[in-house]
Amino acid sequence: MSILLNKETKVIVQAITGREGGFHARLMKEYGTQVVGGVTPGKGRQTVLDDVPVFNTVKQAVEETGATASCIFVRAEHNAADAVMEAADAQVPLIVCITEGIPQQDMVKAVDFVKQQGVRLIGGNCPGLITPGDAKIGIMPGHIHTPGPVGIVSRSGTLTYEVVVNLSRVGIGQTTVVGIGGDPILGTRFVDVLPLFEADPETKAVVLCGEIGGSDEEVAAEYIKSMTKPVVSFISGRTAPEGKRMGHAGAIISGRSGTPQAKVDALNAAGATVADSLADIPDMVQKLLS
Amino acid sequence: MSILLNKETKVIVQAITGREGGFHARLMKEYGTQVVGGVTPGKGRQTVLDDVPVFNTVKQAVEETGATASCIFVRAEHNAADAVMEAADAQVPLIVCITEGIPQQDMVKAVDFVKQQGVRLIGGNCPGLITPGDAKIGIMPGHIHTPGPVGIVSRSGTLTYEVVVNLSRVGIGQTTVVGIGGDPILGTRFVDVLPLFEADPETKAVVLCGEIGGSDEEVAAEYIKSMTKPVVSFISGRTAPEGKRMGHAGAIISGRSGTPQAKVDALNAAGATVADSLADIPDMVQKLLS
Amino acid sequence: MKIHEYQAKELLRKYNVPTPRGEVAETPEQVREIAERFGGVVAVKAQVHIGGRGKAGGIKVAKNPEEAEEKARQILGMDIKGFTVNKVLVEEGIDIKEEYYLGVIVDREAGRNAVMVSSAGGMDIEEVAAETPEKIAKAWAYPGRGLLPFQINRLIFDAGINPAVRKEAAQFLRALFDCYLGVDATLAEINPLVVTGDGKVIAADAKIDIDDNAMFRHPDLEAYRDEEGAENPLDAEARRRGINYVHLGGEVGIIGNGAGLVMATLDEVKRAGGNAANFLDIGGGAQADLVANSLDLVLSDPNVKGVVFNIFGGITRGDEVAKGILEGVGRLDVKVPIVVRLTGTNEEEGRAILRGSQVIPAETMQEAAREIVRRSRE
Amino acid sequence: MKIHEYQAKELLRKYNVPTPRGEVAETPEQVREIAERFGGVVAVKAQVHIGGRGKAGGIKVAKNPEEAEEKARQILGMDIKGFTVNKVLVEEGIDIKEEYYLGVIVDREAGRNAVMVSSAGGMDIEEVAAETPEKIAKAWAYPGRGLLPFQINRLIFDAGINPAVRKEAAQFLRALFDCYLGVDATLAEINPLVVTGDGKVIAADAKIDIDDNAMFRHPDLEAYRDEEGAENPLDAEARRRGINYVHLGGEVGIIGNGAGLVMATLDEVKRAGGNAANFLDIGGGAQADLVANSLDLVLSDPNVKGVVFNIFGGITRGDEVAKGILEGVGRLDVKVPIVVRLTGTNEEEGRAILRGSQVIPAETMQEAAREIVRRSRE
Repeated sequence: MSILLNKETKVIVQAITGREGGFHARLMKEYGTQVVGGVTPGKGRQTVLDDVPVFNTVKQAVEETGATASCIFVRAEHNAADAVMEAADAQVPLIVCITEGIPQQDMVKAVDFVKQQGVRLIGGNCPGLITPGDAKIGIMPGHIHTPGPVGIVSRSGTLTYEVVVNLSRVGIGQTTVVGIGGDPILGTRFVDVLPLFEADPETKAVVLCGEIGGSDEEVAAEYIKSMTKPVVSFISGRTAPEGKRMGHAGAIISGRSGTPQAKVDALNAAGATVADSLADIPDMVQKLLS
Repeated sequence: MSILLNKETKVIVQAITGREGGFHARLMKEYGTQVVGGVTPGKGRQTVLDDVPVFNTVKQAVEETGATASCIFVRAEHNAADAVMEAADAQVPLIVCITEGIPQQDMVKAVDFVKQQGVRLIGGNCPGLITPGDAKIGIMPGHIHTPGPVGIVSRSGTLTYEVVVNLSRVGIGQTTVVGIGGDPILGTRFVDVLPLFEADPETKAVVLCGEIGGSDEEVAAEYIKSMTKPVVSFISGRTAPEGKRMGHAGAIISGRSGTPQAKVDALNAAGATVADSLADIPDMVQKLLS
Repeated sequence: MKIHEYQAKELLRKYNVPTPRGEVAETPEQVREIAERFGGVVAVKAQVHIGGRGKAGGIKVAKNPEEAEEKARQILGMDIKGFTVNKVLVEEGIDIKEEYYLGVIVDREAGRNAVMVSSAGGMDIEEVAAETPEKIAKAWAYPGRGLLPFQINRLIFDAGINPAVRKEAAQFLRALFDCYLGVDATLAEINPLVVTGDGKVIAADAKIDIDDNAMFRHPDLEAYRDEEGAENPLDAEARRRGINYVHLGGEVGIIGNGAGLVMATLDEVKRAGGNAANFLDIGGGAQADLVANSLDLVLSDPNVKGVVFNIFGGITRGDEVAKGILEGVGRLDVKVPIVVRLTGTNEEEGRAILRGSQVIPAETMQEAAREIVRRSRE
Repeated sequence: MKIHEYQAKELLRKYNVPTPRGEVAETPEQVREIAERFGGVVAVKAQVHIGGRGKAGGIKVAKNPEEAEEKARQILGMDIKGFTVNKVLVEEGIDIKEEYYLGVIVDREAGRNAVMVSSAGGMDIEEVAAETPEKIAKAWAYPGRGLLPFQINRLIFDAGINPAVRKEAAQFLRALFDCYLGVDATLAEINPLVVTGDGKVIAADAKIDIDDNAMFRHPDLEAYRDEEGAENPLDAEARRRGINYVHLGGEVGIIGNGAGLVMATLDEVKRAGGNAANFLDIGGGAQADLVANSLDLVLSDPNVKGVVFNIFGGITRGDEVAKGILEGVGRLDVKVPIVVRLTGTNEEEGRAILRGSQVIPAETMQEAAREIVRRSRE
């Protein structure tokens, strides 16, 4: 078992004929993901990556391939938010938006639209998700992951890879690793993913990687109180000075909420062990698993 | 029993300080309806009709009175659609919009909004609804109604009164009479009301009053096929020439759908007896009840 | 409110929807002058509030100004299905390469605005809808959000619009939809939507209906109202007086309150063997003055041999209606029978007012219908 | 992107949001000239990208042009929390009767735009939010539909805005929200929102942040970018070069890929006893050139005593980063230690490239942090 994604998931790639889209579609396919089609308006009827058909619209792609997920590489200036809404309108159950730099107001509209359509959006500006050994949707390096009992959910890309490598190195594998992205407006938040891990029988422990800015970690902590499974957490940017922008738009400390200490306190209070250093995570997880 | 409305329903009146709103709020109160408050922006803290408090906003009115329904008399030019959305935003479960002449594009937005908020809108441009002997929300003359076993749903106001009078005259009373209104864009359609009558144990038969234009009667006929309770129907405007506008914006015969014959055929095929004349309805209902 | 093609195109231009260069004219001489200025081929198009102009000979192409004047002479004053042609639109000839159909309407059932695009342009779209519905691409705009870019894209691909003009077609669709919402239209039809030889996407014809209920937001559009070409002068007169009247051409005048009730009265008159002269709804809460005015209007129809009132008092008060009837009867020298069926609020007071007058009372609407049909034949 | 008050007010005026008459000046003489033209009382306000100007003495009222010039002389060139005042806004005095707070922000948790209105205007709103939250009326705009009329109405009633100016306040709110959306703002704050003695509702102060990600839609707003007043010239330089850099002032330069990873590296450096000189994220898929450029930028900080690279190859390839490091090291005459931790995609190739150079390899980020802190102290 796993969450959200497995071998059966049929994935289409929006902007598959672009540089990024094509490159990662190939890597996904090589990892074992069922990449059943691509979408690029105006390039319908082409075939890429040997046998992957390209369609002009998501609707057509879904009708012809039975896709159950979409991975979006459409550039922000090319209206990535519209691409998200197109997938939602076509009732694609799982939409993963890799695109970074989407204007916040576009995301406000897209996230609301996705909710209305009753489908799930992960991202934007996220690395995607992977069920090690089964399939991946996104841009994470597949080879560092190992199948195993730990669910990981994270706001940061490379930071997650670091956690995964450290876990894999000591022989602790992952059920599913979900990168929710670091933007202020997101389709899926910690609190949306945690219940899935809680319900997944194969997941025995969860690692939550947060960072400064926003209050998603505090909201997650509320939910963690009710969880039966152990959670290890890490907050990145704890030494960053207030009010400094750190790349992720989310990483702004504004006012009273979002301070790293508030997050650490909330997580500790909820019983989620907080690691001071990334290096400590494997040991902490190992202890909780045994 | 009854549907939608009973003695417990707590009603606020939007635009209660207006001529129409005030007049009908009084009539509703006299009929026995719990009129618990009114809303007119800028006239908060006044009291009207002896003991009915006026509020500036629907939200405040709901918070202070526990209202479960709202009756809207706000004029179209004063943004009646916004008044509908205000009630929906305040989570009023039943919104009855009496206002006529609301622009269609305003209603497109308002009806969609109401659905998103998960509440019910009846109208616009409707007479409202009445549970005889219990309560009424709207502008129908209360005294012509009698409690009894027949549910009535209608697109037309005065036509409904005619049906009610004819039924009451021969001693056939009504559970609830719902005037859904005659506009093209409506909050509630025949097919939304019929299941309520079907589920109401006291309702033994249903009268459906349609008219030319649109295809709501055809859609209703589909549902009637599955109903266990007998339905008598009537279509007004059967002799009206094609393409003539008959006051109700809905009453335009356009293209293939909406012709009176199509409606009659669909209703007949669904087993809903179609009355040729309003005068025939009481006999037909009597037969079905016995 | 129906508006003319030339008016619709004026609106379209305001929203940057490409249209052919054109000017409106009321005389053949004006048409010649316009054609001279345009140079080359022009189309002369009758401006009437009815479909099927083309088949009726209301649209003609002219190769030069002389021919344009001649064609205008044929079209101006022409009768198209009861509508007199008072104006023509003179348009520059366009180089038609492809024709499409484009329509935006309020879809009652969906409660949304529907956009339809089809490669079967220039044809009768209802026939296409009935026989080859797969040839019509459809999208429903999301309320508040409008027509989203991906929907426009999909419409273009699904309708099989020439990929070479995809960008132009998308701009056209966006602009048209903006216009549709901007002017509170309930219908906007471009048939045909033309792709020209040089790759332009342009509205060759245009039909726009404006929502009467939204006219309070568009006082400027009041100037577009043109009752002159209407089927019957009584319709125009009713509009001026603010009365909800539809001319139907029979001999029994019908006045009532509530559209459904009036329509049912029409049906009863028909069942009794008569023909309705009109539909007239005095609405809710009518005052005596409106009632008198309505009677006045109905009686100004020379075909009318009798008038039936069917009033169910609710907000409308029976005594007010009765007063209005007497006022109307007093004002005019009424020679035809008037049957009144009055019930509901203040029915007693109303009947008392009418007692002793020339007005014939009836108990039910069926009785009223039979009575007026019988008496109007006498 | 932060913009100045005078720029924010320019945008507000475009959207018909009432603001006081004002002009920007860079010299005391210009201030005097503006004050002469305005006549009467003026306010001279420092234009810097930092809050708390008022308390710092950056806002002064002058009764006449001479006084205005004098005040300007005090303010121009002043240092406010590390920001130098290069410009002042000169504004006509306004007759303040009431003060309110008005703020629009992107609410991350709700995923919507939140509007806040409070009668506690002119005060520190965060204090109000913490101590008397009931004094702040809030509404969340519906995505796609915007701020609905009833929401504006409710905000006004709930915030207790003077009923006499309800209409003006509603217009203000609507216009401000339109501006907020129109310029792709992530924050718009009017504090105080002023009701004047003659019943006008006017933006006495204005703060607007523009979404950097949306700048491609607003090329005209690029002109508003003002790095001159920024805390550190390196931040401005980074912006010009398109590098995601934040100056932090310590002695250890930090370069990595991915914001979360770079922040974690900051934390590790701190844990090892060092202080970060900067945050620098080369992002995903960086080429050698960007890496060299980044190193160049970090080394141009005279405080930097050592640089640590923390690279986790994913899209970013280890060999590209290694090439970039060598290129940078080759271009400059690097005197400080450089520790590189390189893993992930093409890590072997990357390490091979660095072998034999002055660069010090590290296995883990913890090791890298310890190593650079130790070496930068030598």
